Order: sequence, then C-alpha cells, then structure tokens
Amino acid sequence: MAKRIEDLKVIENKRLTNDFFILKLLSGSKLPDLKPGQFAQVKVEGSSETFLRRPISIHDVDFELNTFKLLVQEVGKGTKTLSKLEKGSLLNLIYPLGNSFSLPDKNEHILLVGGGCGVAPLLYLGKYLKSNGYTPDVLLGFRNSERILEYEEYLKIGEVFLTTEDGSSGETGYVTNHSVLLSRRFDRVYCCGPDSMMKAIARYCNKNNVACEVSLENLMACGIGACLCCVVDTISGHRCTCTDGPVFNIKELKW
Amino acid sequence: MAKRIEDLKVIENKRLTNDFFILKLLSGSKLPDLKPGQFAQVKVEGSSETFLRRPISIHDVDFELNTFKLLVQEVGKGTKTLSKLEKGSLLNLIYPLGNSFSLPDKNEHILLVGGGCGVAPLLYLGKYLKSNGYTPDVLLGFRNSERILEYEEYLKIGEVFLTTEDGSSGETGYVTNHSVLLSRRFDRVYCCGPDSMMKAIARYCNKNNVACEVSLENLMACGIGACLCCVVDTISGHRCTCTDGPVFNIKELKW
Amino acid sequence: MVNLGFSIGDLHFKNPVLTASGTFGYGSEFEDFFDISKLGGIIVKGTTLEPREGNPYPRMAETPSGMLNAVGLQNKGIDYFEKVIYPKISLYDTNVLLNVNGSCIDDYVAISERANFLEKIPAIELNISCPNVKKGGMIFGTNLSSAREVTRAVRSVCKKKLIVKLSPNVTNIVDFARIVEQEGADSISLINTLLGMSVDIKKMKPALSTITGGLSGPAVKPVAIRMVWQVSQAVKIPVIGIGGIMTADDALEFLLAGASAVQIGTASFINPLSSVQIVDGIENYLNEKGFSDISEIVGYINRKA
Amino acid sequence: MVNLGFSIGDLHFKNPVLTASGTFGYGSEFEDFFDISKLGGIIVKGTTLEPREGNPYPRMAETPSGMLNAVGLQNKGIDYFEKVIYPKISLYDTNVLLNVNGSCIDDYVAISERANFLEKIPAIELNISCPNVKKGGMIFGTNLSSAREVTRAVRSVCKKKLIVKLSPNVTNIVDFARIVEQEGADSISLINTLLGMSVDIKKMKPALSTITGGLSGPAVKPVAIRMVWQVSQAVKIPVIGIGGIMTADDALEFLLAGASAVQIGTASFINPLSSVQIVDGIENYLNEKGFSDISEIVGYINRKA
Ligand SMILES: Cc1cc2nc3c(=O)[nH]c(=O)nc-3n(C[C@H](O)[C@H](O)[C@H](O)COP(=O)(O)OP(=O)(O)OC[C@H]3O[C@@H](n4cnc5c(N)ncnc54)[C@H](O)[C@@H]3O)c2cc1C
Ligand SMILES: Cc1cc2nc3c(=O)[nH]c(=O)nc-3n(C[C@H](O)[C@H](O)[C@H](O)COP(=O)(O)OP(=O)(O)OC[C@H]3O[C@@H](n4cnc5c(N)ncnc54)[C@H](O)[C@@H]3O)c2cc1C
Ligand SMILES: Cc1cc2nc3c(=O)[nH]c(=O)nc-3n(C[C@H](O)[C@H](O)[C@H](O)COP(=O)(O)O)c2cc1C
Ligand SMILES: Cc1cc2nc3c(=O)[nH]c(=O)nc-3n(C[C@H](O)[C@H](O)[C@H](O)COP(=O)(O)O)c2cc1C
Ligand code: FES
Ligand code: FES
Repeated sequence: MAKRIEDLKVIENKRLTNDFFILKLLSGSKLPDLKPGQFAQVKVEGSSETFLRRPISIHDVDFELNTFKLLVQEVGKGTKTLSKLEKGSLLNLIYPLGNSFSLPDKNEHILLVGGGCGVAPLLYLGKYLKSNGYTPDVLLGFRNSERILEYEEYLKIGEVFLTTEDGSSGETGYVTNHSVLLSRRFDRVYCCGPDSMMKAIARYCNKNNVACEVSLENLMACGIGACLCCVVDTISGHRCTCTDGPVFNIKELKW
Repeated sequence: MAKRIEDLKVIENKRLTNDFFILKLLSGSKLPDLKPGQFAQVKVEGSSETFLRRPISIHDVDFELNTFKLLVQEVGKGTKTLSKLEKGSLLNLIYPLGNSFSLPDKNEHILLVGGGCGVAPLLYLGKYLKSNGYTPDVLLGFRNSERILEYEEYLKIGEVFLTTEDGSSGETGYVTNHSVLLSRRFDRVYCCGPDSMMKAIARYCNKNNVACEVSLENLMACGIGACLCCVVDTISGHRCTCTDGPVFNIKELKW
Repeated sequence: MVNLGFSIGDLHFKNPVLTASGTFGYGSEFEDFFDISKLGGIIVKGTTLEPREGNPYPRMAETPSGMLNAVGLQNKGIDYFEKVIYPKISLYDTNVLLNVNGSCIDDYVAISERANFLEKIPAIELNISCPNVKKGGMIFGTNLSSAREVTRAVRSVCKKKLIVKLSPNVTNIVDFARIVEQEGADSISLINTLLGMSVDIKKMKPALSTITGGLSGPAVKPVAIRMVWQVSQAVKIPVIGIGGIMTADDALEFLLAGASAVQIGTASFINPLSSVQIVDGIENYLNEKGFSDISEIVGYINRKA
Repeated sequence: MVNLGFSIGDLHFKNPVLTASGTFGYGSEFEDFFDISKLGGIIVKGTTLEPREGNPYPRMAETPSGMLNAVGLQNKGIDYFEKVIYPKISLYDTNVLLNVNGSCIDDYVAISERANFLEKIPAIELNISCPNVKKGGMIFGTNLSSAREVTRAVRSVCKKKLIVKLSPNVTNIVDFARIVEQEGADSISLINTLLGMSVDIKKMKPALSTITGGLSGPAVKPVAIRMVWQVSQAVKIPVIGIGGIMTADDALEFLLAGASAVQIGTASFINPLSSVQIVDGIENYLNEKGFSDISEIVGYINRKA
C-alpha cells in the first residue's frame, strides 16, 4: 500500500491513565489499507527538542469514518507535546509504515500477549482476527490495576487474562507467570511489549513449539527504510525494524 | 530597578491589523517600576526555530491591576508563535530591561514621532508625560490607513498628526514630510520607528536644534549586557543597546 | 522561466538539488511521495566492494536540531547493487550517482573501476569522510597525503565525473579542497557529518554502540556554510553544499555562499518531500528576486565584497 | 549530603559549575537573578591588555539550536578591569577567573603577569581559541607549535593555576591537549566556539559583519562531548567541558564522558538562572543514583568499557 504524508485532524484526545492517552485522527480522504502491526511516523510540531518524527502504532481503525486511533504513552518530550494536542488541531503523519502480523492458519488457537504500551497494536490485530473468524485469547500484563488499559475493548475480542505485578488485578506477576500459558495449548502467539517480556514469551513459545510473532520497538530516524538506523540482528543479518518489521517471527531473531 | 524573570499570564491577545497584535499580561505580584522606553526579553516556547528570546517594548502599563501590554508585529517565526498565544497561557519574560526616555524640562513643547511598530514604546511614554503635566503632540506615520495602530489611544495624550505613504489618511508621505514639523516649534522630540525614519528625524532635529531621543532596535542575544552582541556606534565607542539603550540621545550616535 | 540547471564539466543536472548519500536509500523508498525524476540527481547509499553489516545497534541518537548516526556503511555490496538496484534505478530520468567507499585505496579503485561499466551512472562521489568505520573513511579525509593518494588512484581509473566528498573534521578544509582539485576531481561535495557523541544519562553509557558518530541536520548548517564559502573561493571546480538543509531558504544560503548545487540529507527523514519542495522554493526565490539563471546567485555574497 | 566539589591541583571549587567567558559579563549582570556565590566559579569576559572595541555590528545571528557571535573580544582592557571590575568582583564568595587574550605571545605574557598581582584571582584561562579576531586567538589554538609556544611562555610567568581553553576547529584535539599538558597547564577547558557562518538571504549578504563567527549553543553539544571524551582519556589534568549545556542533563553528559567540571555559556542568555539550576540538578541526579561524590561519575562511561 502506498505510503502517504498527510495532515490528519485530531478529533479526540482522551486521557486513559496518568501517562497514557489516545489520539483519534480523522483523514480528509479515504484511509489506505492499514494492516494490524503497522505504524505511523508522527511529526511533533512546536517542540524545540524533538527533531525527528516519533513512531507510533496504529491502535484501532474505523474505515467507514476514515478515522484511526493512536494509543500513546507519555515518556519524554515528544509524547508530552502530543498529549497536549487540542481537538481540532492537525497532526502530520507518514503512514502506513512497516509490515504487519501474518494471518494465522485456519482453526489455530491464538493468544495475544501485551504489556504496558505494547497493547497498542494488539487491539486492531484482535479486532481484525475477530472479523476474520478467529476468537483469540488475550493476555495482558500491567504494573498495577490503575494502569490497566482498555480492558473493555479487549473483552470484545475474546477471553481476557490479566496479570499485575502487584496482584491488584488478575494474577500476580508478569504475563509469563500466568496460569493460562500452562492450562491451554496455543498454536500461535502475537506479542508486543517491553523487550524483556517479548523475550520471555519467545522462550515460552520456542520451548512449547508455538509459532510466535513479536512487534519490536526501535530507535528510528526515517521509518521508511532510508537511513538504516533501526536495525535488529536477525539470522539473515541486520534488518530494518521499519520495513522488514516491526513484526518479526521469533525464529528470525537472534534472541 | 531589579530585573526579574517571571511567568506572566496572557489575559488578552488582540489582533489589531493583519500583522499587529497586542498581548496583555498579568503579573502574579506587584509590578516593578516600569519606565517608558524599557523592554522585556520574551521567551518563545514551543517554536523549534527560535532559540533566543525576543526583545519587545513595554507598550502600556496598568500598575493598579499589575498588567501591561506588548504591541507586536508579526515579522518572523518568533512573533508568529506569539501571535497564536491563547488567553490563559503563560509567557516567560525577563524585565524590565534597558534605560528609558529622559524626562523633559518644564514647559518644553514635546513631539512624539512613531512609525509602524515603532509606536509601541510611545504610548506608555505619552501617557507618562501626560500624567506628569505635559501635553505632547504626536506624529504618527503608517503605510496606509488600514495599518494605523491605536489612533484613539494617542488622542488621549495630545494632538495627533498622521501621515500615510499612500495618502489614504492624514498627509501623504513620510512623517518627515508632515507640515507640523514646519508650522510648530518643538523643544524635544522622542522618536521610535524604522532606522531610516529615525535618521531623518535626527537630521531635522539637528538642523533645528531640537533635543531628540530615539529608541533603537538591534539584534540581541541576552538583553542584559552580558553578551555584547547588540552594540551601536556612539561617539564614545561601542555601546550596548540593551543596557546603555535602547534610548539614545541623537547627539551620542554616529549618525 | 528561470534556468535552474548546473553542470559539472559536460555533465548537466536539470536543477541544483540532489539527495545526499545514505539518506535517500535507492530512491525507491521515496517513490510513493513524489516523482524522483524531478530532482537534479540522487546519490545512492554508500557502497562498498563486499556486503557490509554496519555497526551494532544502537546506531542513532537524536540531538538538538540534529542527529548522530553510526550506521557504518551497511550495504549489500557492489555485486548486489549492479544486479538488483542498478536496473531499477537507471530508469529514473535524473542523474544517479554512486557513493563509493573502501577500507583501503585498492578497494576504492576496484569499486570505481566497476562503476565505469555502469553506463547510466554519470559520476561517482568518493566518500573519504565517513566517520563510522574503523578502517578507511574519514581517515582518508583528515590526512592530506591520504586524501591526495586516494583521489589520484581513483582518478587514474575513473572514467566518470569524479566528485570528492570532504570531511569537516579538519583544521583547514581549504587544503583538502585544493589537493583533490589538483588530483583531478571534477567537483567537491561537503560536508559529511561532524564527529560527535551523546551520552544516555539514565543508562550511564554512550548513546551509540560505537560511542562516537556522525552529526547531521540543521545543527551543522553554520559550519557547512562556512566551509562551502571557504572552499568555493579556493577552487575552480563546482562545489556542492551539504549540511542541515531543511528548506529552500537553507539551500539558498549555501548557493549565495558559493555552492553550485546542494544535497539534501537528514531533512528527507523528517519531510520526505523536502528535496522536491526545495527545487520549487529556489525557483520562486529567483523569480521574486528577478534572476533568470541560478548561476547568477552562486557566490553572490562575494561579488560585492 | 553529596560532595559536589572538585579541584584543580590545590585550588578547590565548591561545585563543578562555572560560567563561560564572554557569556556572563562580570557577574553583576546576573545579580538580580540569583546569588552568584552559589556557583563553582565565574570566568569573566575575555580581557586584553588594551581596551578593544570589537567587531562592527551585526555581530550576532541566530541559528538552529544555537547562535553565531562575532563580538571579537570587546573589553575595556586590563587596567580598567583592575581598577573598576576587580574590586567589585573579588567580593563574590566563589572563584573568579580571568580569561586572558592577546594578539601575540608578548601580550598573553604581559596580561598573565598582571594577573599575578590580582590576589583574589586564583586561576587564569588562556583563550587560544577565539575565532573572531584577526590576529591571535584561534590561530594559536589551531597550530600545534603556536599552542606549545604560548602555553610555555605564559606558564613561565604565571603564578596562578593555568587553564588552557582549546579550539574545536582542529583535526585532532588530543594533540593539542597533550601539548598544553606537557607545557604545564593545570587544566584544559573545551570547547570554544565552532567556526560557522550564516547568510541573510533577504539582503543577500553574510549575517555577520565579519562573515564568519563562532557557533555556540546546543547545536555544538555533540561535538563538545566527543572532544571532552577524547581529551579526558588522553590527559591526566582535569578537563572542563563547555558547549551547549542548557540543563543539568546536558552537564551530566559531559561529566559522564570525562569532564571534571563544566562551564555554562549561551544558556545564560536564554535562562539567566540556568547555571545555578544546573548545580541543583547535578546534586539531585547524584542523590537519585545513590552517589555521594561527584568524582564517582566523572568519566563513568569509560569505566565499564
Ligand atoms: C514501530 C514502533 C511502534 C511504536 N508504537 C508505539 C505506540 O503505539 N505507543 C507508544 O506510546 N509508543 C510507541 N512506540 C514508542 C515511541 O516511539 C516512543 O516512546 C517515542 O518515540 C518516545 O518519544 P518521546 O519524545 O516522548 O521520548 P524521548 O524524550 O525521545 O525519549 C524518552 C525515552 O524513550 C525512549 N525512546 C525514544 N524513542 C524511542 C523509540 N522509537 N522506541 C523506543 N524507545 C524510545 C528513549 O530512549 C528515552 O529513554 C513505538 C515505537 C516503534 C519503533
Ligand atoms: C529594544 C527593542 C524593542 C523592540 N520592541 C518591539 C515591539 O515593541 N514590538 C515589536 O513588534 N517588535 C519590537 N522589536 C523588534 C522585535 O524584537 C523583532 O521584530 C523580533 O525579535 C523578530 O522576531 P521573529 O522571530 O518574529 O523574527 P525572525 O524570524 O527572527 O526575523 C524576521 C526579521 O526580523 C528581523 N529581526 C529579528 N530580530 C530583530 C531584532 N531584535 N530587532 C530588529 N529586527 C529584528 C530579522 O533580521 C528578520 O529580517 C524590538 C526590538 C528591540 C531591540
Ligand atoms: C543515516 C545517515 C547515513 C549516511 N550515510 C552516508 C554514506 O553512506 N555516504 C556518505 O558519503 N555520506 C553519508 N551520510 C552523510 C550525508 O550524506 C550528509 O553528508 C550529512 O548527513 C550532512 O547532511 P545533512 O545535514 O543534510 O544530513 C549519511 C548521513 C546519515 C544521517
Ligand atoms: C557572545 C559570546 C562571547 C564569547 N566571548 C568569549 C571570550 O571572550 N573568551 C572566551 O574564551 N570564550 C568566549 N566565548 C565562548 C564561550 O565561553 C564558550 O566557550 C562557547 O560559547 C561554547 O559554550 P556554550 O555553547 O555553552 O555557549 C563567547 C561566546 C559567546 C556566545
Ligand atoms: S528508521 Fe530509517 S531505515 Fe528504519
Ligand atoms: S543583547 Fe547581550 S549585551 Fe545587549
């Protein structure tokens, strides 16, 4: 699908938690064919400290209304500026970028695993799978109950399992400690979250011979394969997270 | 008077013409003793292209309400960002800076001459003179009648004479062409405007032996005498516009 | 209609805006955004004889008005270029230039010889200024006799136009410019990146895997303009200005200072359209100022001095 | 309580934050904003034997994340300094350092001798890196034998601690650092400004009266950190880092890279409080990270390498 550069209108800026918010964007024209796992390069205007664009995943899409959402965690200067965007203002995006999660085989039992801001690409993926006839299980991990993101949305996709580090909701610990990983057998896992979490899930999948794709984060300058800054070590050498990824099969990664 | 660095609240942002606007600022504490001719160094936030502060004159002061105004012309990146400031936002200023116009002797006949954004410091000066018992004449020059700034305000100070370059209001031409310069005899002229205008007025004053002070603009980095970037050539060598000025007696200048 | 064209010897460019090596991929990355053929030229990724993996991640750090990179010439080598890239890229209706790199003089010579066979490549840019490789690169560009040797060796085999790309990490850039001109370079491009560094204070370690990297973007623009101004007065061959050009206004600063053309680098990451917008912006400026030929403004600031 | 102090030989500074010469006037300009004595030290304006008018206006241009200046050492000379400035400035409860400048070695020597009599000035900073004067300045700082000569000559008369301030406009900064260390410098400060240039495209002429000027501000920070890192590993004397430091985070990058102290320059123009806020910020960082002495983080990034 052709990449485009476009000023989108912010039609909603909703605070979810202390540090997470959702931007809902409206395109002036028909949306391109956005696939789950893809991302946008977001220009942060009016911030003297952010020179480069910021990569943010497509969180949810409404093709009828030509809107989509970004779920953003406020971690630094750029995301802070984004958090202050007012309704009606314009946001310049280059999108859609990157590859996407590959579709499962028929009848596969699927698990989506997300942690923290890693849940961002999973909502759209889940809805996409659902609309293609799958009913994935969803396993989400957060630090504590106050940091749980969009629980209700995930309930629409399938059964949702929770962990919190402090045990304030769901099972206590990390996602990899959740009992569902032992009690059920999955054919395929899609995972996005902190590196440590993805690596732990990858170990689980390798051990149990489960197909697994992860969505990587990486420092990016261009987001379109031009700068070669965003490489990840794969069995076939350095590959670009922005074009060969962000979704990688764990078998390709040197983890 | 001690300089201070302060976040002031924008309580009004009023567009006057296509490219001029007025910011009204509220201080959280008692205003310092602001003198006519002084200026502030304004920090332009959220503009990746303005690194340094921007010097802007004190345009009008209300000591009772602890407010003062800046009259700003949108000429570039910084002033453009300022023009978009919303009511309620904060603006960081270092002020008051610079010297001020010197008070006239008793019974002197005074003329204020301003052109374009050079009218900025003259309003406060006029009001100040008025409250000290003077009734200065005011001569203002603009490109055309649509660019006339705050005419009513100046009427409160004294008699107002106008020139426009295209003759759409007042006499046609530059301020130096105005007949009042021939028909009346002034003891003292205060002038602020484009360099070419101030130089022409200086010639008139020198020729007619009229005391004259001008307020200079200059590129400034610090505004407090620390960088020595803002020099002007005077008979006693390089002097700083920000501390020895911005007001200079034309006799000091090498014009 | 103003004339935007410029030439290196008998090689004509339709306008003075090229894209800088390593920042524009092979052009195809930008095809979705605009018609590449509108550019004066594109300079492809730094290419070496053998495929290279480049440096370990992290290779990038954002800095005030700029970025550091330590890509380290990752590329698939000249064979791959010839087989896979060249057929596609030679379809563009603009000048496609090869940026050649090596660890030693023999490498540079070998790859330049290979370039001779690539009919649609009218010129090569000799990169003696890459700060991100352990061998070669900037070492050639920061030592006068090495710069002379490598230019001479490549010139003796190269049948294309030869542009030499200089490193700004030197005391006297003019010395380097004069030497490569003496050795037969047809044009000089500058600047490559400034050697810089950034520290991650949270992790308490260097931001880049290689510790130091190359600084690019608007931050370096004043240094680049200064060097272009110095060099363009010292040599007779055309100078191509590079460094922090984001807008037509930036490009015009370089042209007025003496550059015959410019290259757009980091800007393409932030605004993929910047190069083509700069072409238009330069044309507008010439129209507004009443010039009919781009050459009238090249080095303009020196004319009245 | 963490210890923020550092020393050059037996000269103690209460904290590692000094203000850079030419950017802090004589301190009095900042008295309205905070208590100057809270700083580790202040380095006064570049001073010469004779009064100087500096360069013609315009002397300043804003650049992306930085500025160019071409002040050219305007100052009222050492006599005036001694009579008018010194009595006031020696009342500050912090180290006040003199930044000494000259057109030739004799000048540097003469002014250093004069400084010997100024009891309250514990150290001088030898500026061999001013890019804005026709004679002297950067010429000494970009030529190894001149750098050696002037350092040797000044060292032979100077009874104060001697800090030599290096120019970044060189191919190999380490060579200069080693030479001034050999010649007896007690400390090295770097960087002075990068030589840069800007063009006013509306007026079609250089933005500065001197055409080129000195680039400072955040734009130069990556180059400065890189040089501090290189130099601090090559010499044994303390290195003072300068260049684009706006916040405590910036200062910490320099300290982690190997600087024993830092100087705050251009930042004071934008935020007059920056220097004193940086003192607090460094203290907070040490507390958060659990260090008790600033020396524990100096050059930290090299320890694990
Ligand atoms: C393909 C992709 C998709 C992403 N999707 C999302 C998303 O949907 N929602 C979301 O909140 N975040 C997402 N991120 C991460 C997001 O890009 C960073 O959090 C953001 O760039 C930080 O910008 P900042 O200016 O706020 O932080 P900065 O001030 O630049 O940095 C703050 C901290 O964030 C780290 N950081 C900066 N950039 C990145 C980056 N590109 N990747 C990882 N860490 C970084 C820095 O090292 C630093 O520690 C994604 C990243 C990638 C590569
Ligand atoms: C003491 C003093 C008082 C001033 N008072 C006022 C005032 O009350 N109202 C007002 O509108 N303006 C005033 N100015 C001018 C104002 O500072 C500039 O217009 C402003 O800094 C331009 O900023 P910018 O980012 O919009 O323009 P830029 O994008 O920086 O530049 C646009 C154009 O303005 C010119 N310019 C930039 N800075 C200055 C400067 N400091 N002085 C003169 N020209 C400059 C540039 O050369 C350029 O041509 C004053 C200047 C001084 C020195
Ligand atoms: C990510 C990146 C990769 C680069 N790779 C190369 C290269 O392979 N060969 C080369 O000659 N220059 C390379 N450069 C330098 C650029 O071509 C250019 O000289 C430099 O970035 C300054 O221009 P800019 O500020 O417009 O980016 C690279 C620069 C960047 C940022
Ligand atoms: C306006 C100005 C004047 C300066 N004058 C001097 C000087 O007289 N002597 C000197 O050694 N350095 C001088 N410098 C250089 C600074 O001390 C400092 O080395 C440089 O600005 C880099 O630091 P910064 O980026 O924090 O400003 C001057 C810098 C500026 C901006
Ligand atoms: S971010 Fe530039 S290649 Fe991936
Ligand atoms: S602006 Fe710095 S001394 Fe006047």
